[in-house]
Amino acid sequence: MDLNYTEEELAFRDEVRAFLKSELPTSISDKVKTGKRLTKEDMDTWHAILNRRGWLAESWPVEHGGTGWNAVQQQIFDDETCAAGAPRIVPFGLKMLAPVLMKYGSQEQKDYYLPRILDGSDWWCQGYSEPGAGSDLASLKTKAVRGGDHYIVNGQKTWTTLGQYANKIFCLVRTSTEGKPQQGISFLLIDMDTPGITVRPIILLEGTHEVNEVFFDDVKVPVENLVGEENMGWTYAKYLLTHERTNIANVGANKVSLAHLKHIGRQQKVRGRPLIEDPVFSARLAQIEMELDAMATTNLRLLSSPDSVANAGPMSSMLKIKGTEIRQALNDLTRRALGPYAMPFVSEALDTGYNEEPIGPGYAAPVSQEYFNNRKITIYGGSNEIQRGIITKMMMGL
Amino acid sequence: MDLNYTEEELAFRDEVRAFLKSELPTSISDKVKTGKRLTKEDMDTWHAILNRRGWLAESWPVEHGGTGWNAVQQQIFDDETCAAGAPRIVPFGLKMLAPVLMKYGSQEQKDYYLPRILDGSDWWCQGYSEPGAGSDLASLKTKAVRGGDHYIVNGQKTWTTLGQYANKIFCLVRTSTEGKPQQGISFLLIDMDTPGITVRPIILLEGTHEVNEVFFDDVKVPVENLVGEENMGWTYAKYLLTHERTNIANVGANKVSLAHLKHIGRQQKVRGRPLIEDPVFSARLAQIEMELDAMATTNLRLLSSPDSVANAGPMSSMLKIKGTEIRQALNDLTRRALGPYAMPFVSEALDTGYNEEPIGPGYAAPVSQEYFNNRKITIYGGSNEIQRGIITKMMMGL
Amino acid sequence: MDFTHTEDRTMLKDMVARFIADNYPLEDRNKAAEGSDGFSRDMWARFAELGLIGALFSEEDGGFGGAGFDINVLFEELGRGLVVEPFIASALLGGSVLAQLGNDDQKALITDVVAGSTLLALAHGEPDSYYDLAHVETTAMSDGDGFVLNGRKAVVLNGDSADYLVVTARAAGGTWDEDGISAFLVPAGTGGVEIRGYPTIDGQHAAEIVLDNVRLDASALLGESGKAYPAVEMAVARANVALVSEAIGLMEVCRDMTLEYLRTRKQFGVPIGKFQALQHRMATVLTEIEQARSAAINAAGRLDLPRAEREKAISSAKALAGRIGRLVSEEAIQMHGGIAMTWEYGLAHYAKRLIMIDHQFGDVDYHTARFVEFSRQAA
Amino acid sequence: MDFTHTEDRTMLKDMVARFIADNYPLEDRNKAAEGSDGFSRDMWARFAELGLIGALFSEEDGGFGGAGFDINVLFEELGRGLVVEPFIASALLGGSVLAQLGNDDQKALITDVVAGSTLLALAHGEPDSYYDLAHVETTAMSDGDGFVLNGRKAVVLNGDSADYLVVTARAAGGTWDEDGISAFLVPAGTGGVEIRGYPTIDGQHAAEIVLDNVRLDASALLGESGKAYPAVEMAVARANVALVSEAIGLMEVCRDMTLEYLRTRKQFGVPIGKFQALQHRMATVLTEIEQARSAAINAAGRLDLPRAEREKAISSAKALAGRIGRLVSEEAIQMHGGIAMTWEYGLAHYAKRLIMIDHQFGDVDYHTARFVEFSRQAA
Repeated sequence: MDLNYTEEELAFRDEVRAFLKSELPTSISDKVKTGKRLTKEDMDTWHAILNRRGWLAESWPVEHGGTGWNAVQQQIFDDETCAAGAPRIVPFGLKMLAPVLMKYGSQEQKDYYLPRILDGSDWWCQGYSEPGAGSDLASLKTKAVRGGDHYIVNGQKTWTTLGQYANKIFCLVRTSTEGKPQQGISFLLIDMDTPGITVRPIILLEGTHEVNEVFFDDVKVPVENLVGEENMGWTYAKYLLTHERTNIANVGANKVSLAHLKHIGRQQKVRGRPLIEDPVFSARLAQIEMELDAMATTNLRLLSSPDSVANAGPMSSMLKIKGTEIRQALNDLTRRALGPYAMPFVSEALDTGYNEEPIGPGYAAPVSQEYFNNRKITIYGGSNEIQRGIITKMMMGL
Repeated sequence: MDLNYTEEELAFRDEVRAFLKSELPTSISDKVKTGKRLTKEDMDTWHAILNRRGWLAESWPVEHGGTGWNAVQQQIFDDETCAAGAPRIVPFGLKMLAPVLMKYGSQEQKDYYLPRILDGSDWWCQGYSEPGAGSDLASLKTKAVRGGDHYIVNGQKTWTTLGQYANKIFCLVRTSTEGKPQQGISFLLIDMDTPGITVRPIILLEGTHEVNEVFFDDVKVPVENLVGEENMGWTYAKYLLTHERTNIANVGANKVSLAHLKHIGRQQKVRGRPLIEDPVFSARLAQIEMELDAMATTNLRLLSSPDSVANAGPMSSMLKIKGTEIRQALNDLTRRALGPYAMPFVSEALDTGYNEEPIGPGYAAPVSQEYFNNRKITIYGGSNEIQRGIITKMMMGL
Repeated sequence: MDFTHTEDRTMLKDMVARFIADNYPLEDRNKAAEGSDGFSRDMWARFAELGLIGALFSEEDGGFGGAGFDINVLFEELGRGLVVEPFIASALLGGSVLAQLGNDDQKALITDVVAGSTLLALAHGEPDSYYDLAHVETTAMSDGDGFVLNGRKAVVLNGDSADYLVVTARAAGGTWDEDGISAFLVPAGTGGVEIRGYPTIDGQHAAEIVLDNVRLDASALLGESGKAYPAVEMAVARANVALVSEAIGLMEVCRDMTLEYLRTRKQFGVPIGKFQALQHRMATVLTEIEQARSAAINAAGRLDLPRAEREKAISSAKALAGRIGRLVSEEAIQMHGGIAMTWEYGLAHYAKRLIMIDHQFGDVDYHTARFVEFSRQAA
Repeated sequence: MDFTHTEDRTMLKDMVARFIADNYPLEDRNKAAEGSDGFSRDMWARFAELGLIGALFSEEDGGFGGAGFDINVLFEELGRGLVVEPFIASALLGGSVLAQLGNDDQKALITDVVAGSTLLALAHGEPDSYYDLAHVETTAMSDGDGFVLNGRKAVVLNGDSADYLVVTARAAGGTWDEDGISAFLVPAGTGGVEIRGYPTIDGQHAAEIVLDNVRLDASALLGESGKAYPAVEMAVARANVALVSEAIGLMEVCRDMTLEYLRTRKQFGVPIGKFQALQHRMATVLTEIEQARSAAINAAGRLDLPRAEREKAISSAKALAGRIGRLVSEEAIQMHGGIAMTWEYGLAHYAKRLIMIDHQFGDVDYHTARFVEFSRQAA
């Protein structure tokens, strides 16, 4: 064991820093740092910059255009990009669909789709959840009926994040009603331009448009868009759920969130003294920092472990739980650090081009809406309840 | 609504105080206040003093020799006796068996047993739990087979508190194996002197003898010792569980425990200043005090409520949960207030007649063992898990 | 001691509950909240007609209630309805200070406040005051017979729709002294008063107010110069009783929606309420709501006790409402899952208000520390 | 960075695990704990033979290990075995101070310590010091060539069986100054040293020590006069790495016993592990244990970093071990139910030790505050 960076790791860190300094547009990083909303163009721009440098697909194997980085390098990259204010890379194509295609896709699918994910030709969104099938994915009802060389898809997906920007969607659809509900599910790739698809926005509790409903009305999908075998989609979806381990804990983002909270704690004054010197506040802050420091090591332990596949299920569930709980604790304490200025909410203040004087301190505007918005992180991606079930079942063998 | 005591209530409080001042032996209250162990004689003495004054059966109706006090009077009595260091009255006869006898017992049983409970002729213990039936009482296996004018009882009870002092035990026994497990249970009164009964001590984690196993080997019990109807014992036991509401939250004892913790907090010094002035400690203490203050009102709300029977189930479960959680929080913080002096454990120091110099401050000796011993309070009397189940089932109607 | 409400209060409660159930659907509330005032003036007039504003003033001040339990009973129902009209700003904050400090001429205004035709707001908190009630940097300088006010006031509840602002300013003493704070009755249109209104995340309205050489007559002063703090503290105590009671109403709605969802929503073929993990968490939620309710009762019932006892009860109730409000809203959202995250479903509006109550007049930690402070004074 | 253990340490771990599994049943442990020393001298000799004491000293000090991860690996296994022999008192507390401050003559003793034939204890904490390491009121007055010690030492781990006490005393400075503390090597039988040994609730032994005009030669002084604090702090840091690692072993046993119980104990006709409420709570326990493990790794791996970084990692690990140790032991007991409350079942002995670790060298709150303090220094 050695917790210190090697010379090579330090050199890599310097390389990442230099890259970020020269290539990350401040117009983008300023927005990220001040909690403003990014446009689609902002996200596309950063995607392209990373791709140009070959640093987009950090967790892909080299043969597909990945970086081939080890766990420590990935963590360094995550730390540095987060600290510099780089946008989060939209994960649906790169981190969710791609691993499935690499393991279960046909050669044609790999050859066609993987490069398009890298070069940004395709913006993928995810068609898993349905109104009646959230954490209980197996009960999904969207149907695909085979007819000659195509499927006819009918049904509805929901919680489709950034679906308004996507030109492609990967879907779990029901191709058979026989056997257990997990059987009979297939994994389909669908063009969003296909006739019969309608996207409707869902407005979230703070008034933002981030997720969508997607309706399928006799949508014709070529059979070559089936991934793997028919009725085996559950296996592929589960593979992703239990084996997608890269940065599930969001260590870098949590570190930035902590640093930001400390900054706010130094600015906010209580009876003329910085809030961060208040013993109860500082204790709460320290508790989160200690948890985060431990979680960062848990994350690296998991990613570096040779027997990681065996542990991937419970360990990545633990990291999902802990990472989201830490983030929510940070959001909560940040909200509380603001005092009465947590209340004002001028939504336009978060959009590009808003130039009026802020209400209260400049860092206040996005805080409460982030607190509310991030209630989602313990719900989506397999709710924390689902993760707890996975952990005990695997550890207890019941 | 009025949260202030009336003149009459204040007069009653003074009366209780005067009684305690003149009648409660300091040899007993000193032990209670310093956390020493009480002997059987101590408990008998106090029982007799209360009975002489007519204040033993606070929750009994007047016609059976109870006080007829209303909820506020009961709470005043509880507060004052606890504050004065009076021992807890052993509840098995007075508070557990007596209500069942009053509601379901025969006239003969009432006439015979109730006076003997009051005058201390009988020390009752409880025979509910079995090695395979704790929270899941319905699965109990101790059998009573009818033969002429008696039952023959075989089986084993466990967790029999203070069974070593008892001359009587009330038992749930299986008289039929037909129907649901809840059916076929009967409620029997058994003399501990009956041949075939063996009592074996269970030593608890801090080394004390407080509970027992009771073995029944062909024990002959007259049929007139059956309470109510055969196979209806579950109803009687449940009646007790959901309707015994007097002081389920242990408000008075919790108040004393809080006061004691404050006393310790003022004595303990951290860098020369009283621990109670430490902001984090004082916040923890305040949190408990605020919870306790709210719970005391919840308790009086429940006891004063005219529609109390409808709410008795969920509300008394809530009070059981909250009362035990507050007590455990007090025990935990008290343990922590001691610092390193929470570690020494000279068990003899808690017995009558120990005269050596204490290790560390005089209040230290019983603290850690009380913390560990009181882990039981969330387990027994229907574990807090069972209580949570009761609450949701009643509130959700599922 | 007595733990039942008087008949009058029970009738008030039932009447308000019925009126809100019949006339205050969530869609209308949200529409009103998004309007320019942040509430409906029409609805305000109807509330006034029903006597709900008067219920918050004592008879001698021109109302017919005003006790702690009047506030308690009324605000539980306002909470259930997620009512956005300015009861707290006009009647409890501005109104309480006016009623305590005003002379007969000034108090004449209360009739219009009770009638709903005049709105008050309390401009007290400042950009740097956090939750500290004694922190006042705004200055009141004597100027001939009158005064000149300079300073800034922050997050003034309904400050953008008030006809009169009750403004506090320091006549003497240091930034954190209780002594030396004066209160003034200031018509909103007074020269030098700049009001910037804005929405809050829970659908209320508030304002930042700049006081730039605001010249006032001597008649604007409320009570004695420099002696306004006790009245402000009492007004805030009354507002806190309202907030913790409102929180109970909000929690009850969150609870009921969640119980209903658990009963009806199916997953893996059974109602999710059958899942024991959710059952046990729901039991905790239900238990804690009863704790918050008892703390609110304690605060309402101790409003007339001496200061330390009163403020301990207030801080206790507000700390519990903060902690439990967060628990209830977060658990309600989590147990619902995604649907609770949407604007449309409704739950979130209750949750947002519940969380934001923690930011009005002090959060859990502030009130826990304050409880400790007053415990020392009481000891 | 590298997250795998060296082959040597993996071998050490396996060897200790095997030895304890074969030779250290709980009944024997409890019997030893109840004996007059609170541990088995025979077992101590066997541990010494296996090289386990030497594993805690560096090669230059006469051992063959001594790094943070040596402590980490060894104590996880000692924790699993609930070992009561005086590794911490003799090797890590007394031994570390001696190794850091002793001259060659004094350090010669380490050979006997490693061989198990000599026992050390660190008499540092005092009746009023709580967890504050710099709080030393015991005085060391110069007396000709030597010194005279007066004062009291509290809860000295294994102080009643030590052959030599490493005693700290103040040569200069005020009660809470780090500077001015000296350390002395004092044979247990020295005149004026009164030792009162007693059991602790977790089956250890400790002692209250009175120093009444204890006269020492100049040769008893360890290192420079008044400069012992850094060595004490480092020794305690090493002891804390041991404690948090031991806690991991203890938690693993609590976890395994509980998982096994959940699998096999039936209620309402099914294994109680099928109850979702218990499953979810168990998942939390398992998750938190991994947090504690990572924090222990961080502490072990940062033992050689500059002071502020080292102490932050130590406090972080100790705070987490305190919080999580309590969670694990309380949940293990609660999920077992009554059986866990008994002496006989065994679980409680692990739980008692786990809780008492919070009382050695600082609990959750102490270390949280200390983390804040060193964060400020590091910033």
